[in-house]
Amino acid sequence: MMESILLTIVLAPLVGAAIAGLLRNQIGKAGAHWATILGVGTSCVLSMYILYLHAFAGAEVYNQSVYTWMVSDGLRFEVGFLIDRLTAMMMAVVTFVSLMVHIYTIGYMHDEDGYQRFFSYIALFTFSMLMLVMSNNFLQLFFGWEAVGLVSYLLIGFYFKKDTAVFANMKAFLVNRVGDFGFVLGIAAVAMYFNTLDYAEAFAAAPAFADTTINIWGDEQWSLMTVVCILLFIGAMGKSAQVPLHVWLPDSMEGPTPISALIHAATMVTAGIFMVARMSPLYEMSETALTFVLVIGATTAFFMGLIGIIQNDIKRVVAYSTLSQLGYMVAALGVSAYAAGLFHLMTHAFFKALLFLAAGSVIMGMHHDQDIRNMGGIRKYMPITHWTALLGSLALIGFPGFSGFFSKDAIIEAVHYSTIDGAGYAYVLLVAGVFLTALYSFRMYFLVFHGKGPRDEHAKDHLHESPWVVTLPLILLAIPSVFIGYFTVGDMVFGDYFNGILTVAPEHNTLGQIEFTSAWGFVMHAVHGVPLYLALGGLFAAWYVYTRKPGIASELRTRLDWAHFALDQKYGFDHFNQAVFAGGSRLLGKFFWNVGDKVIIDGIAVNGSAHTVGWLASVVRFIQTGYLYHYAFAVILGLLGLLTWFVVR
Amino acid sequence: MISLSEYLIVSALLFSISIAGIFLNRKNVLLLLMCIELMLLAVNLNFVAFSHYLNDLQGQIFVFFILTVAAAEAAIGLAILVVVFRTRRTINVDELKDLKG
Amino acid sequence: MIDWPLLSTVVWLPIIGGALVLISGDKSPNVSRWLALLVSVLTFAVSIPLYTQFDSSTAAMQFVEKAAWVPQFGVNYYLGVDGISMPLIILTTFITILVVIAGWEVIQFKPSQYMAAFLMMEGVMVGVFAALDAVLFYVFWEAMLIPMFIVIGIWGGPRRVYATIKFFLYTFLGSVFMLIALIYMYFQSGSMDVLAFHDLKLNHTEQVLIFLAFLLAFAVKVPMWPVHTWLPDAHVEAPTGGSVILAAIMLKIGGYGFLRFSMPIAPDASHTLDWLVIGMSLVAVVYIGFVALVQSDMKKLVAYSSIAHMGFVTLGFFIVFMIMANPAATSGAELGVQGGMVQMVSHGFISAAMFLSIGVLYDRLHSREISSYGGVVNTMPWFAAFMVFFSMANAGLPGTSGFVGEFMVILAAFRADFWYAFLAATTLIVGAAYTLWMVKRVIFGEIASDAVAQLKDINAREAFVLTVLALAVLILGLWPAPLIDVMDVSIHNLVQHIGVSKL
Amino acid sequence: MSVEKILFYIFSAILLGAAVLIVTRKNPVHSVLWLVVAFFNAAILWMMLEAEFLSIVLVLVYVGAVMVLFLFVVMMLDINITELRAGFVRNLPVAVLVAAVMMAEILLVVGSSHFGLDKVAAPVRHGADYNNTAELGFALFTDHLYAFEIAAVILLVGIIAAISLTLRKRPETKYQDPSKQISVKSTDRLKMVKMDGED
Repeated sequence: MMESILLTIVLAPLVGAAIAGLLRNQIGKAGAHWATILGVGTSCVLSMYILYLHAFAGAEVYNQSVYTWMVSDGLRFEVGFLIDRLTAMMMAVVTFVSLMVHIYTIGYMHDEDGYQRFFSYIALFTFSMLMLVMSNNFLQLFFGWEAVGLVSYLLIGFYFKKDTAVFANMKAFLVNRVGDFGFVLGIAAVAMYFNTLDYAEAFAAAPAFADTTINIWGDEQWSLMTVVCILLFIGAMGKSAQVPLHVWLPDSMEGPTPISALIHAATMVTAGIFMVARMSPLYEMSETALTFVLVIGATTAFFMGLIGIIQNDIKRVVAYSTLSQLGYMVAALGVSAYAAGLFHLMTHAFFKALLFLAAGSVIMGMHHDQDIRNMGGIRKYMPITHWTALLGSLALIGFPGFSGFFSKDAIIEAVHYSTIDGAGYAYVLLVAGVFLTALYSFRMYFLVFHGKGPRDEHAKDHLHESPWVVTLPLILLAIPSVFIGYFTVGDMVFGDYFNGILTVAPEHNTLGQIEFTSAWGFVMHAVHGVPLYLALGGLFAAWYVYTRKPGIASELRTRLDWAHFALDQKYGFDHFNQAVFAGGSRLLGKFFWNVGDKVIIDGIAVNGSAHTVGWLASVVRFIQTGYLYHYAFAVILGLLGLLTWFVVR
Repeated sequence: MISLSEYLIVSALLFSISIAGIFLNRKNVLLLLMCIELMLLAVNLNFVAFSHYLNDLQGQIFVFFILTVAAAEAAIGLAILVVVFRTRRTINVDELKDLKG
Repeated sequence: MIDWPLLSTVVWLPIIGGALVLISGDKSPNVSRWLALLVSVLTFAVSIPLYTQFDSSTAAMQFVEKAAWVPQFGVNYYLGVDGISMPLIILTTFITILVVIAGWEVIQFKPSQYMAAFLMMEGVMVGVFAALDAVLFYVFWEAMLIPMFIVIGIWGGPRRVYATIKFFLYTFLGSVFMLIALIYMYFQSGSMDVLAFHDLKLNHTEQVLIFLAFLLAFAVKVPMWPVHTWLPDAHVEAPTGGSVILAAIMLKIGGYGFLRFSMPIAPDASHTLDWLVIGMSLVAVVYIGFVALVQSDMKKLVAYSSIAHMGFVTLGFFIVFMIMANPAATSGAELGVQGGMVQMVSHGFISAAMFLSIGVLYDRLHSREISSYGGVVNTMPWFAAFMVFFSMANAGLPGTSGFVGEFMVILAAFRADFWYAFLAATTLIVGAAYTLWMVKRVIFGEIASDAVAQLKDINAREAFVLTVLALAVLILGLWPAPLIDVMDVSIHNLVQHIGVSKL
Repeated sequence: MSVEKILFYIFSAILLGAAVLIVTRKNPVHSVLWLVVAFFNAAILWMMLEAEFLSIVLVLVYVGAVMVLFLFVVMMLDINITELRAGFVRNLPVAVLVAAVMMAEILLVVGSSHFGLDKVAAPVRHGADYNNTAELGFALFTDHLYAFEIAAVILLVGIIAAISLTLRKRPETKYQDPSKQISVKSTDRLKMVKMDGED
């Protein structure tokens, strides 16, 4: 029974995707969206049921394999499901956001070519993401991991005629591959030492290796757990876009907005956070790895937020905000506040999807003009979009009571209490990040929705609220964005929702040190803390600078030209990668090919030996004079030589 | 009594003379052919001498076959010579260098 | 039914069929085409029982046929298969059907001879895989070159003469040394039985020399760096069908040779020299990956990617010794060998598909230059879907067969040494880079030229071929267990065998 | 010194003298004639070695046939002798040197120290009833039959090759064709032509 429910959850979107993709000409546009929405809807409903079973009805953890992929040398490769509360939460979030995006897409992609293709892709994505989160082993995790990468690749390159889109999708795939490179090595390490790919078995085997060291370079001994965890985390860095593997995410905004919401904000990019949380029994055994995670996360959270301030593309602002928020989640993992990280993952999924979809709605209104400097005063024309966007922004900046507040505050508090190396650094950056978050969010909000009307007078004529298929998902997403934090923070972060799933070593238990009585109490407590005032300060600063005194912004830019340059160039990561990695690889390839293959192997070794034979022949040719007596002399001299040898010997 | 070595010395002298002949008459194919005949004669003499002194008929059999082949060789060689002369009006070896590589 | 000489049928049916096709002549090309298709399908059908009646619980040779051939020298007509050769035989018979279909209308010049060449090649290649007698093996091994030589030489591109001679001399150079090794072992063992060679006691020097002789033969065939340069030239000049067979089957014969000859006959030498082969494999993976990145010719690019992928095969095979020597690795020696085998089968499908895809484009535009294309997806959406799918498989995406072998080999390599796995895993990045960069430039973007704008999407015949291959790639990727099960016992036995020193 | 030995020295001297003359004569006709002399003397030496059959064969086949062939060819061809003699003197030192070295080395091997009478005793003379021809024939037709047949084939090939090489058709020569002559019919000879009468 359970197995068939789970299989239905996974396969329904796949069937939808297959129908929409393979029969696209037969079923038409409506057929495509009905097929996929039906598939994803089924998944969503069943996922909610699973969530209900686990969260409220106290269902047992389900951990069984569906079929054996293969068995090689005693190592079992299986495909199976592990359903516990963590999985149930992820399934619910994924299918819910996916469903919203499906509905939204009907409106957004209405006039576009490749309508069926788009639905096929996003349904396929839902399938892949479900495979990822429901997996009970590393193999299937990796399958899902790469499959979402594939769909992401296809969707970023959805507008395949645009060179930037095609470039961005390749970049995204390759940067993710760099992460997967580490991930696969991590899996290899797990397979080697634990001799299993199954989560439960691996976690059970892990403690025996707590003190194992391995030799990687020279005589330096590394803790096995540190190596495994860092390798796995490199995978997470790729997928969850952490510095320095973050470069693909801003470019991925070349894809249509609905997938930016679904893949590049709500679900796929959080796969890394999910994975690390899932692997908490391993991470708890290596403080070095946790420090690594924490520093990377905090760095991403602050420095990516900084770039968000100067972006003018509405989607890129949200994208950098996503990067920054992912940094928060990763930082939470670093201080062993897995629950807080996952909680932020969930709330972020709702409000960031909401923000993206709202941005998409604005973009539709602006006829695909994405520059926020051209916008303004849109609140009059698109009230529902405006209000939902405002709610989403408030949630994002952590305005007390909104869902983002609970999750972000919990993270900051946890970092505050943490004692591992790098916690101080991380705390400063994360707190400063709160100000940045408020600043860039409300800079965008004020520039888009307030102020004088759009720069282009002509735009006003066609600015109007989006159809209901667009606004309905906005409203449905706004509800959890506002309320879900308040209702679930107690159980998920401070309660026992994740008991038995997340492992936290006693000395790392930062969440346990936070005083928590009730959600309301948590809100009250925040009044005494710095972050709230920083958020409000950021909000106020944005209001003042972008609505009252627009001159300040340009003034600041000229004053801090060097800083603006650094931010505008995104700290030079792209240039560096392009020049060193892309250029370097091509250079290396050219070198290997022209020098190694063409000159040394083909030129010297292969054709060289042929030429040597030819040269020898041309030398020997001189001896072949064609004169009979020369040959006769040669014979006689040879005879003489032989005779001499015979006599002398 | 005549010793075996005396026959062999005669044969060696004959052989050396024909070699000198090849050097001396290197332009005349006809003479070259004759020198080869002379060399074969020297070799045959050796065979016959050994056959006699070792009391083994095999040597003479060998000579028999050498004579056969030498006769055939002389016939074909002369035939070729005639053809060459017919086409080139000369048997000067210096001008017969189509074998040059 | 048991006594029916199944293997002989699979070997000789296509050869005789090829002769019939040849006789049918070019007066009515359709007759020879249909006849060729019939023969290839029949051969495939005959080869199916090899799988269905295969007993995967034993490592012994099955479907054995033995008859005296040249009894004076102990040479027998001796055929048999185990779990290592059987999948490769079925791969051969399977791919040949697709090649026949793929060459249907494309080959207008002497179609009957073209089809006949491929059918005969099929029979001979099956013979290579099935032969258990060294002389028989060698005869098939060399005979295989002839049809390929003809195919490239007659239906090839402008530089075909250079390519064929290079191809022929390269392979010949290697196989001559193999012949010497075989003859040497004949004098040592008194028979030409390959299985007897396995148990032949040889001292270390003998083993090293024999190993090097085999290495030269098989490394050229695989091909391994640095004896790989014949492959890109041969691929570029070969017609599509030739490329497909070359990449899908012929390269596998080198890998098969390592498993059947080098490793079991000279285990100690293999152990001593495994660093050499592993080094060459890793160079192939990394170096060749970078070389593939800068190719401007699609076929050359895929050819280089073949070399890189075959590097995984040899890496998987020879990593075994390091794993057995590594005290930290408790098991997993078979993982590498099985990974190499899976990689061979999978590469058979994927490289065939890649070359067929390029063939589809080439048939339309008569150019293999990447720069001649761009925006193909606009005019050929179905083709683009296939191309992207196969490219992803080439880049080792999980769920496709390309992933299985690479994953297993990386897992195994990690057990030997972290850095082996590290270098091997770079293929995840480099492999994706060269494949996707090609896809980006060929498939995506605006329509690049008028010629591209005129392109017609794939017809039913091409769609059929590509669909069959796509299904094969998917099935193997989603459920490799059947393949692994078949070879499991044989490989287990092999690893046991090479683990025991012959000294 | 026995008579036998005296004869041996005489004939050997003539043989070698003839050989020297062969290679030094200006006129090839003379060379051939001296070659005949050399062969005759060699035949006598063979006779002394009790190889009577071969001795006769040498005279009959070589002197009788091959040398005559040489003579024919030499006389038939219109050879420019002076041109062919060019470089004779220049080559003389080299020729003598090579020949001398060769001779010295052979003599080292075949000298009396290795093949003297004390090493290889002279065999007993065969009696009057010994038939060299019969012995040779017996050996040829039993043990060496196969080689004998091959020799026959080689001779045949030699004949055919020599003929086919030298055979040529001269376009100006008129030939008869007997078969055509026989099969001719009267109608082929006579042709009736109808002509208009003159007015």
